Amino acid sequence: MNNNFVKGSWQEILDWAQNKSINMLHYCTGCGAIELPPTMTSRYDMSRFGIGPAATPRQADLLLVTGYLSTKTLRRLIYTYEQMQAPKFVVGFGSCTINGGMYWDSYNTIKQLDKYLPVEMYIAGCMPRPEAILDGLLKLKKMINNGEADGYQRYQDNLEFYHQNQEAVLGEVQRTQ
Amino acid sequence: MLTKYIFVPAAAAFAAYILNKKNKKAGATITALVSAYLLLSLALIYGSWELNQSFNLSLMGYQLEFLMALTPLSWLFAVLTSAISLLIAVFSIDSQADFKFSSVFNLNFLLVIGSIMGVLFARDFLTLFIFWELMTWTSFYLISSGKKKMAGRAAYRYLILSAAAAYSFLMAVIFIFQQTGSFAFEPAAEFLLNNSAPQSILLLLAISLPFWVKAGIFPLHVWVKDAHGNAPKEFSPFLSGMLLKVGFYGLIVVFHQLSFFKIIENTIAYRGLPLLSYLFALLGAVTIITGTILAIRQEDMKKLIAYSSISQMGYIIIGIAIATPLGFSGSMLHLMNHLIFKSTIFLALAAVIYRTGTTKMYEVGGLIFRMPLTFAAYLTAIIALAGIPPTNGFISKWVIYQALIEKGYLFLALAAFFGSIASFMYVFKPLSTVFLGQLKPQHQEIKEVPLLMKIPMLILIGVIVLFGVFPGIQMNIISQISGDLGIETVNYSLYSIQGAFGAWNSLYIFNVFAAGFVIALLVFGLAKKSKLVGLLDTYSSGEYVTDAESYHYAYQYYRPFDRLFDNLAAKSLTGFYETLTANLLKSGESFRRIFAAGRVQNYALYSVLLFVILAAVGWII
Amino acid sequence: MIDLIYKIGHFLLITVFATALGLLFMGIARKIIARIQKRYGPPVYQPYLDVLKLFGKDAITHGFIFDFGAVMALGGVIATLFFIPLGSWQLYSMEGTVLLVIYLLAVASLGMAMGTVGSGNPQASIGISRALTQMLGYELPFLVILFSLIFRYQTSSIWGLMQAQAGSFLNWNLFAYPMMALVAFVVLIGMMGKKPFDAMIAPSEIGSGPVVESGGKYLGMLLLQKSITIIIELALYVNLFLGGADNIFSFSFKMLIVWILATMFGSLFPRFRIEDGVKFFWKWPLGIAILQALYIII
Amino acid sequence: MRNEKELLELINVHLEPQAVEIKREQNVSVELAPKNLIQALSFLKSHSYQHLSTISCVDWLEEGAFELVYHLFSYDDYINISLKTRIKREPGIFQTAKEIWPVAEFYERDIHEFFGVEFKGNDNLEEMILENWQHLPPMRKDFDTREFVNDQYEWRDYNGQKHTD
Repeated sequence: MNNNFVKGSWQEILDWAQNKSINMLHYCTGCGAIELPPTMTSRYDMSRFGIGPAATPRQADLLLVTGYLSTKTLRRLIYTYEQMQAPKFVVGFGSCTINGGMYWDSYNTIKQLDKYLPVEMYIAGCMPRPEAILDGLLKLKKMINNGEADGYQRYQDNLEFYHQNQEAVLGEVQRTQ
Repeated sequence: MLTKYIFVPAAAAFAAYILNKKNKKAGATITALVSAYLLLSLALIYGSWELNQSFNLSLMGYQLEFLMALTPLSWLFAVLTSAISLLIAVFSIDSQADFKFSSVFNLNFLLVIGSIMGVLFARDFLTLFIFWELMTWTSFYLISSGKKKMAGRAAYRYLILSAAAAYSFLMAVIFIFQQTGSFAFEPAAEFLLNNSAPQSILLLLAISLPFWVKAGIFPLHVWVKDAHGNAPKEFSPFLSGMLLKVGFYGLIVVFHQLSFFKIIENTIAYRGLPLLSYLFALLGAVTIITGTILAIRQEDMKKLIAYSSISQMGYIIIGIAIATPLGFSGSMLHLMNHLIFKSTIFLALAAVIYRTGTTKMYEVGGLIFRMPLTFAAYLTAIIALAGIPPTNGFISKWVIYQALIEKGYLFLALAAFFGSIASFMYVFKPLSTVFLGQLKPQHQEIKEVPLLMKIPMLILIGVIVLFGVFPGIQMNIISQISGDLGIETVNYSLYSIQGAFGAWNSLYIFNVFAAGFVIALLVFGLAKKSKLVGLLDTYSSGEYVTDAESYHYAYQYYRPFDRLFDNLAAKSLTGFYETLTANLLKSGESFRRIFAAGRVQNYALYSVLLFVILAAVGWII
Repeated sequence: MIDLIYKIGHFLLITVFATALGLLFMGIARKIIARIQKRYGPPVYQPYLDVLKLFGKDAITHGFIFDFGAVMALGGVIATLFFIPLGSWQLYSMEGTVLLVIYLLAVASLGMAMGTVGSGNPQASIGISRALTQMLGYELPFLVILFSLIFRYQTSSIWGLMQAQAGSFLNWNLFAYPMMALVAFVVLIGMMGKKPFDAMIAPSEIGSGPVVESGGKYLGMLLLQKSITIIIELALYVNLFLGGADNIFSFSFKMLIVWILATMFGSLFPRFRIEDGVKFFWKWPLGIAILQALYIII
Repeated sequence: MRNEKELLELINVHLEPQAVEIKREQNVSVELAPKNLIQALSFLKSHSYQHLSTISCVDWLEEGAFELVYHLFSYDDYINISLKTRIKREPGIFQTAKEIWPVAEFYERDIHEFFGVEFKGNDNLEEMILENWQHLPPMRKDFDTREFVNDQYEWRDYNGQKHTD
């Protein structure tokens, strides 16, 4: 029996289970959080895709960053991300996380989330409507199923890069022990 | 020779006092050796129930006879006393290194052991009274030699209760002596049986008062909490484990050997139980409930366990009062088991106090990673206390439940259920706040206790599990006691007990437990290995926590529950009891003038009356 | 030897069956709640996927007590399971007295409480303090009910209580003592931590309470523990009030009915504050239970 | 219960104002010299203006001054007063109002953080909202936000086309 084959197929099964069951931690930083209740409740009902809310980072697979991030919030976001357990995914929400959005010239709002955390995908819009959110999350499911959502591995591999960027805007960063 | 059980500790007491002045460890070592000797020689006389001894003394024309004898009941209590004092003495060899009064402690401790032996072997009232008073006073000195000063009011309360009870005892005994010309138990029992029932009942109630006080039954439990809160940490296990139980010894003697139950047999009954017995059982039920509610409120670990002792005493008195074979066996089992697990708890807490120097639960936390064995001892003991199988605590509670359901005593059962479920709450509080949670920065360097303090805890853990699997060992001596007292015995084997509705079989339980845990372990072991992180790396809504002190949930752990009983607790804390006692004492002078010319039996009556009044106003503290 | 292998096989079979059934029930409950809220809801097999995913994830531990707590929680419920008659399936259920089962369930609760508080997260402690308080609320009426049942049928074994209701369905305690069955139903909802009585796991106040620090396999094990606990509690109810069953299929069906009713009942209510929940239990269920018990013993 | 006119009379008599103005109903603006301000605050507090809503700050870069505005309110008169005073931009030091209203400590801390004004007597002027801020206080007019942002953050690269302004 080929050991790698077994490992590979087992990983595929886990990926499949992961794509069918995603618990998201919505980090409600900006206005985007208000788009989530309709997405979760009866109008759009994201639970039919196996996506549901999680109460704490320990139980979550998906970190939704729902809006602009001030540097102060970014520090907490990084801490929260590090408390999550692999496999874990980050999705940026709205134009603020992509390029700063309407806060493009604010002195304390970061402009590109993917420089600080390994973002799997962005959902564009200001704010994205529930349809867009669902569309984005379905794409994320596909990515997970195909094993393409490997943000947590990228984070491990490029730890230096991410830490450098984080420390450039935050100074000293407290990390999990 | 039964006198040696009294005089060896007494003689050793003074030796310990003198030697301990030279070497701090000598006193406890002597206590340990004496207890070991007592334990060994008691083991040797097991079964020789015909042993007895008597002295004659001529005093002022009266021929006084001091009688001593060995019964299964007194043998059991003597063994328990010497065993627990052995463990405590071994524990305190190390733990008393910095204790200022260790000489006095060992002197008094050995005297207490000796006087308890005297109480247990006494077969006449005079001997009983002498040793009882000796025990009360020496234990009082022991309690007040704690590091904290015993509050004036608490001491006052204890003395009032003990002295009043002792007087009532003495009056009743002298009355009986006038009638029979003897202090011995048998003639007294015969006299009481043939006397008019109300008078006999009154006399026996007067005689039993000191035992009620010692057992800490509601409403006479007011001294227990303060005594525990102030006693030296090494004495608390003995106080709660043994000293309270001596009260039950006295009660059993009064109920069975002085034929109290025979006298009230034909009075008005409720569901086949004489009303007076039912009243006693109800007192036990109230004791359970008040002790439990107040235990949940405590912030001081010793006081919490003290209140828990009060509530567990309720179970024992219920079992003794309903006096069915199951009830009696259950309460004797519970008496033994309570001694075992409560001593374990107190020893574990004593170890914590030894290392941290505080009894407040919110001042410590997270000690499990520093004192794992102490934690294991505490955990095993609380599993037993909460009555969770497969430990000894469950068996005794199970037997008591069976006894209560068998007769359909709904309200007694309700109190028993309440105490049992609520005991989860109060035993979990120290577990969670002292041993689990965040470790305080000032306790980072704490180490596990020394070997000599570990050994007693280890032995007790073993005993809890042993009796949990083989209750037959305990049932063996209990059935002899029941036989001796004329109660039917319960069917049992080494690992099973026959209840009223089905049997308890600890072997099956143990097997099944093993199977369940193996499956769970397999699930755990086959899954991915987990990564160890620190206690401060917890979900804190994204904020980085550095201050362990404020990140520990300990103070007012059950606030929502306490809110339900705030009114009740506030009422009890008003000092109502003290003011009324003081007023009674003031008017005592005028009382004396009016009633002093009365007959002896009137005195007994007054004592009882005083006690009824005290009981009525003695709303829980 | 054969006997031992047979026994071990039986142990494993019952465990796997109860776990699978419990997870299925959880999936059904999610579907029902979704339909009540006019949602489509996750697929019925969603809990299986959740468990599979959780065991595939990484996990953190806060020390040996955290591990021990999870093992004790799962081991405790598995041990309890063997004492419950599941239809005709019974391993040690002859020995399983009701009181024993109630106290055995406490082993699991204690394990879970110990492990989660051992994580050092104060939110876990708050959740546990609430859970224990609520337990005092619902256990009291339940024990009074057991008192009356044992006194009425003069046996404390679950098997015996089940046999006592044999014959016509009119002998079921549900019809013989409907008030008692109603009280037990409310208690059942409290036991399972369903809606009016779920203050201890309040996700948005205290971060899901006891399980706040559990991720990965720890959460997976607690999910398994939860599923088996559901089966135990439902089986207890079916055995005590619906006359049990003589085969596992009709037994499962009866459990399903009770579960669906409890889920629907639970999805209608907001949440009790913790002391109000206790007050409620001591007022109505306990009061009715005491009246019923008095009726039976007199 | 005074009306606006009576209030201004009271202020004119007791407080040496540089300018007074009734902005609109229930809203009065008073300008004072810095040295009179603390005294004026305690005077108004003793005349029912017990509520300090907030302290705000305006940076007049060309005039080289910080304007501090103390917003007071009276629950008897139902009138808002804005007490304004201008202090020199360099070195930008003023007295604390902490003794009169303890809450002023927080407002002053905030102003210190965002404008760099020192308040003598207030010993709690640590960072409150920003974290690890090493540059000019960000609300000062001479703080060039655009330049800072260009410096601190990178613009996203859209297929080689940098985002420019």
